[in-house]
Amino acid sequence: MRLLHLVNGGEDLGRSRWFWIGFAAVILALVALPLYQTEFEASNASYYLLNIPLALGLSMLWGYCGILSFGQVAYFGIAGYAYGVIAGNLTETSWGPLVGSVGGLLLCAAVGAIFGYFVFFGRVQGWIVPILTLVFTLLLETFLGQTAGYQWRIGAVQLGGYNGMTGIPPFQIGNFIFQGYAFYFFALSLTVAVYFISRILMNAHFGKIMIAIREDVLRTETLGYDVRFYQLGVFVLAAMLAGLSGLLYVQWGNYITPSQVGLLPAALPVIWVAVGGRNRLLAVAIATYLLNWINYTLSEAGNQYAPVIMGALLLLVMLFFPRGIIVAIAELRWPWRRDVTPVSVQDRSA
Amino acid sequence: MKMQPAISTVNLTKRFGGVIATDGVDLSVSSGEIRCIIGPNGAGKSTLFALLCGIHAPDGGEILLGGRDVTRLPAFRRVRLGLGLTFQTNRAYHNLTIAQNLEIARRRNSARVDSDALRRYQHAIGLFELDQLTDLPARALPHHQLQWLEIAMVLAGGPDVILLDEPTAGMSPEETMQTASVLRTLNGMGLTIVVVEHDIAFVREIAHRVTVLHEGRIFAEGSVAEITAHEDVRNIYLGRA
Amino acid sequence: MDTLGLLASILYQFGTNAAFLLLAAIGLVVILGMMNIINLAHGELMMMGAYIATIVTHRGIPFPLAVLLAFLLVAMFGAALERVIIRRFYGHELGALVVTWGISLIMGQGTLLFFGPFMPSIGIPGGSFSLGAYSFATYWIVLIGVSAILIAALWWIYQNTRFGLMARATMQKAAMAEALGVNTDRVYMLTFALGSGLAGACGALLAPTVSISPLMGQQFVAPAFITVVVGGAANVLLGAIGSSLLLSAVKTPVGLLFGAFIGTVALLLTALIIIRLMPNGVSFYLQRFTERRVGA
Amino acid sequence: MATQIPKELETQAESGQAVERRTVVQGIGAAVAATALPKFGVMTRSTALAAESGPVKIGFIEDYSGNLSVYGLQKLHAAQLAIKEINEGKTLKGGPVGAGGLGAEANFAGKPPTIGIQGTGLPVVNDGGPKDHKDVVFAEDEDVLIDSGDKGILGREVQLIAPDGQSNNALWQQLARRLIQQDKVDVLVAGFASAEREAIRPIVDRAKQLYFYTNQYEGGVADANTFCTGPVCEQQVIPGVSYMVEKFGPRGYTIAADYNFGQLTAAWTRAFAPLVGGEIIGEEFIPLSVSEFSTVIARIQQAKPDWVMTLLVGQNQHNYYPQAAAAGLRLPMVSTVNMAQGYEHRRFKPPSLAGMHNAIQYQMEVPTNRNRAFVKRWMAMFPNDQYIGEMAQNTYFTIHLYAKAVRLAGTTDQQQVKKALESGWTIEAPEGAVFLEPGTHHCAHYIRLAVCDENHNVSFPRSWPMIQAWWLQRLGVNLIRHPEYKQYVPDEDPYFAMFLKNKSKKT
Repeated sequence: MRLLHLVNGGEDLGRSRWFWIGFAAVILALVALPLYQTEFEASNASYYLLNIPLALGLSMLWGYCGILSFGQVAYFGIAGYAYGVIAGNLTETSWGPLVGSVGGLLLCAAVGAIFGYFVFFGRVQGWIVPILTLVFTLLLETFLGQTAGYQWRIGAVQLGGYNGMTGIPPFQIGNFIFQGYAFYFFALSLTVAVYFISRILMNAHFGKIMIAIREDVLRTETLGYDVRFYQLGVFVLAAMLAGLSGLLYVQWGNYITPSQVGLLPAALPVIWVAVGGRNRLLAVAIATYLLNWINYTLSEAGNQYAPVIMGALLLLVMLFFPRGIIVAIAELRWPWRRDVTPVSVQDRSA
Repeated sequence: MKMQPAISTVNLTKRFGGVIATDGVDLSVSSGEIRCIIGPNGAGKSTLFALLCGIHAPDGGEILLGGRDVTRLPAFRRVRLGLGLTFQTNRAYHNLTIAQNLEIARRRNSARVDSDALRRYQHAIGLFELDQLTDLPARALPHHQLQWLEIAMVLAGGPDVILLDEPTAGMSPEETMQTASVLRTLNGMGLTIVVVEHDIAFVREIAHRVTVLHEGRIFAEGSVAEITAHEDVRNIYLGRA
Repeated sequence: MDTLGLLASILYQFGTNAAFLLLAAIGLVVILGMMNIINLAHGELMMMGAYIATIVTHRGIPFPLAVLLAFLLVAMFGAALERVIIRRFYGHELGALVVTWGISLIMGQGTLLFFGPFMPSIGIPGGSFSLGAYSFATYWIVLIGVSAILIAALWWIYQNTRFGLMARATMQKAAMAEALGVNTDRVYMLTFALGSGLAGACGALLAPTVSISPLMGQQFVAPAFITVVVGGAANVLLGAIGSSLLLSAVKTPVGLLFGAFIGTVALLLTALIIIRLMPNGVSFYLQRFTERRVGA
Repeated sequence: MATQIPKELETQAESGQAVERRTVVQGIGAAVAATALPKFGVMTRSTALAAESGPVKIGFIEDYSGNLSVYGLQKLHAAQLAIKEINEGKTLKGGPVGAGGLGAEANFAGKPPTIGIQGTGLPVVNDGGPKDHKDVVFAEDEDVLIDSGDKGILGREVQLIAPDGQSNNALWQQLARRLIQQDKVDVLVAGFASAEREAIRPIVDRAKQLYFYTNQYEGGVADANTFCTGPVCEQQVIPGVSYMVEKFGPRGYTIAADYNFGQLTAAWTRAFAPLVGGEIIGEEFIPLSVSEFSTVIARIQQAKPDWVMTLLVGQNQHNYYPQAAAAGLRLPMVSTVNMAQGYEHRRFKPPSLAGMHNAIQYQMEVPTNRNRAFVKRWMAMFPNDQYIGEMAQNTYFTIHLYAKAVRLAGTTDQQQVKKALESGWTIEAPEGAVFLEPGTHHCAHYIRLAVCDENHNVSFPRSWPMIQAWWLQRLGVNLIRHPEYKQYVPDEDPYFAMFLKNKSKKT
């Protein structure tokens, strides 16, 4: 009961009955996707979905707690590579992928904790954090890029330099291998689960503290909160969610390269989150899915104008909906809507 | 009543570059006292306040809270030891509701709030007329009530000593008097209050004792009457102000 | 003789490394450092300057004039950009970030569509001279000087002109400056135009040394951001000088001894460590140091 | 109507003399052709029954935007040109010369030609040089584009499906899946960077998709579904280095992009320089993000080599050339990528590329009539194009080769086409004759040494009319007998391990 209350809290979009009916309809449509889409389209949909945990983590970190990170893809890469190394070495057993997944997540948590400890317990100023995380990412990319040689072999797995790590095994429990539709359902259920957990967390007291920290670090600290500890906490959480996306990515494509950790992929999650509306989880999730879909659709058409169209889209969205287009749509006064404007937490720190 | 001072400093010193902002300050506030710290602009009030909060670390000297050395402790630890703080500019969470503001303030320290503190808090909520407004976003409050909200938030943590930096800045005379009366009431319920203040009328209204800072040092200390009678204080502070 | 050559070579590399960082960063110093706009289109502004310089030089206009033209045209473009788009995002870094990203996508791919994937570059002006086994490009020595002159000029503008005074007032407290009769709107526009123009001019200056292509700007983005951030916000100009010298002082000997890969890693690591150890940036400490000297 | 053998094949089968029109390398006998052809006659008849209709779909992924678009656009135009010609009923000369070639019928491939010190003096005949029986014979055609007697392929129109990879590996995977699973393309031609190839190869292998990779690359891909039609290290490094040693002296210095291509090609250079009397005295790997080279230049000046091997990739690293030239570093250079791919000699002001040598298989300036005809056809279709690079030409002849193989197989069934391709083809590409070696799925190429002078004019002082991609053969790869799906790296060859050890001792 209390959990239900938290799910329906005010820190995310949608609390009305109609909202939940719509939400259920969308989930149902996603579950029924195999009925009207080919396996290939399902595989594409899995790709759009698997980016969502990363974006949700960034949303919590940035939208709710006010810490912008350009380095989420570093954890994406760390988890992907760790999974590749562990699962690739445990091909004899059927639980290799499971161990690899757990190992990847733990490594993300550990690296995130160490990096976060230095940043937050060193009280690095807020606006420096994005650049610091970006430099960390570039460092990781430079390192991974030169691992082409044979000496960069961990057990049976070659790191592979810029050509990337190939032959990463798909996810597997027992003898069941998650591929095609099965992987789609796996990604879908994980994404939905992550969304609900995030939503509950942000509606719970933890979320309130996140917002308090974003609104005013000093005030929060002088109410007795160890701000550094909470910042570190949400940073590690976001790192693990980015890691989860990384895991799903390598299980989806069986492949990862250092360019996944480069400057361009580093900026993308920030764009998804900003376009959706960074302090609304659902908006972020929807924007992530849609932007990935648009980008794919444009490139599929082989259209050279794709980046121009994408750029113009971002420009217009930001000009007319600076708080995020999904949030703006959600907060429109629909004619049929009873006028209960929920107290929305706006941003002043923007 | 020779008790342990509620909050005190020994030879507290802070430099910024070549400028000495606080120069060997020995301050001692007894339990149950309302102490006002005054001084002209640049006297070192803000620095002293920041040192007491834990925003800045001193270059020398000690800060004692209830007899315990807190000089090197970060702000949140001092708060957990019973210090409450408000700032010159209002720092309530403007975008959260009043209930959420108070909730955030209360949750962290709920374990250490004793019955006295709880009574003070509930009393303050009533006096500040905040009890009816819980679902309103804080930014909708008029200025003086925002200030009050912040004091209430501080009380929610159940402090023994509160440190207020110009709590009545921007209030009308009536609101100032109302604030003074609430603070006196709370003081009557056992709360030690230290106020850094500009407004002499307000100081007259509440202070048991007044400390005058000048050029980073304690220039004079005494009752309101003593201080207002003090010739040099008039010169440096009232005279020039 | 060869020790002399080696010494000169080390000094030369130190200078070119620092000048490269400074030239990459100088436009961003104004836009990020002073206006607090995270300008992801910085590289594309530099690209634009390089294209303008290359095109007009091919038409027979002398190179120094081409650089000036690049400065003016990109500054005008920057002013227009500020009027139409950027001005809506002051105090709203998030929006600025996404919008400038969008602009960079459009400019990059737009250039590709319009000019094709490559443009023949212009030759590096000036020859070379040698000392012992080492030889040096005259042009890079000129660039070292020019970057020093640019930063000095920027310094002079901000310290000694009316615009500089108004700009500093506006950047510190816009409301106050407005109350004092400064047209802050105009100051913002001019500052953004100045930053863009400088980026364009630096792009033009570097144009002979790089390949001219639509995405060429990307190579400058990471060094520029690192230089500005390591420099810190206390005094952006001082910071940019300090950080470019410092980073070059790390990269040059390490790169010379252990090669380019370790050199790059050392540069990134140094940036990471400096930002961590000096969260206020190099300029904060430089400024404190100079103040102390003045105070003493 | 039983079997419709395309006119082109008919004439060749009838005359049996098609061989004469082709470049012939002594040792690869024409006799095998005779044994091979009847086999395919059988295959053709049996499979033509399978009714196939609709257009033949060629899946084609390249980057038309993003970092690598400079190459992707060229390749797209090459594919469009080839498909236009196929649909107009044209084809390149050439045909199957036999599967026997280099031991495709044996359990393992035959040993490669060994190269020793004495091998460096191999006599080679230039275009106009004397021809005698000890030397390699080369004859030049006026043009190699002839009528195929088949509009489209097997009468079906050829369609190009060409999405944009945007230089983004994740997108590449999605697009490869789409082309394979959704569009069910008959053949996939894709990939510039090795990373892109590696990104899609697992998907290709899972679907057993017929796949052509048309780029010059570091070598070693042994994949039963993949055909690599570009040249590899052994075809370029050894001729290039041997020429440098002969002409300028033994001491070489390598600067290479710090990723797979650069590292592996540098390993080849290090390992084979001693065989031709050279020595690599220094080696430096440069991250792709580096764009300012003063330190690298100083290190080269310190080492004082006779020549420099430059394996620089990407627009950042191309900056090395103008910067080195401006700094007065005028050492002769040798490369396997520059000029032929990124046409740096056209983009940079002379003399940035002066003294650049590259043992190329194709670049636009190749001075033969058939190439001039090709360039003319290209420029008629794409008048605004700046250059035709090596990978564009590869894409062009690869698509023609595919069309020929389908005609031979009589079906677009991918397994049959693969078998047809494994019959040992020679195709007359603009570069010269190309032989697709069945066992390794790599091509033997006509290699020319391109040299760039002070004014950025290119000349070709030496040529090697047929160099095999022999390294996979040396490793015993035979994809017909033993399908595998991996990429070998030099470290797996004990010969290279020897040199890698030496390196680790030094540093």
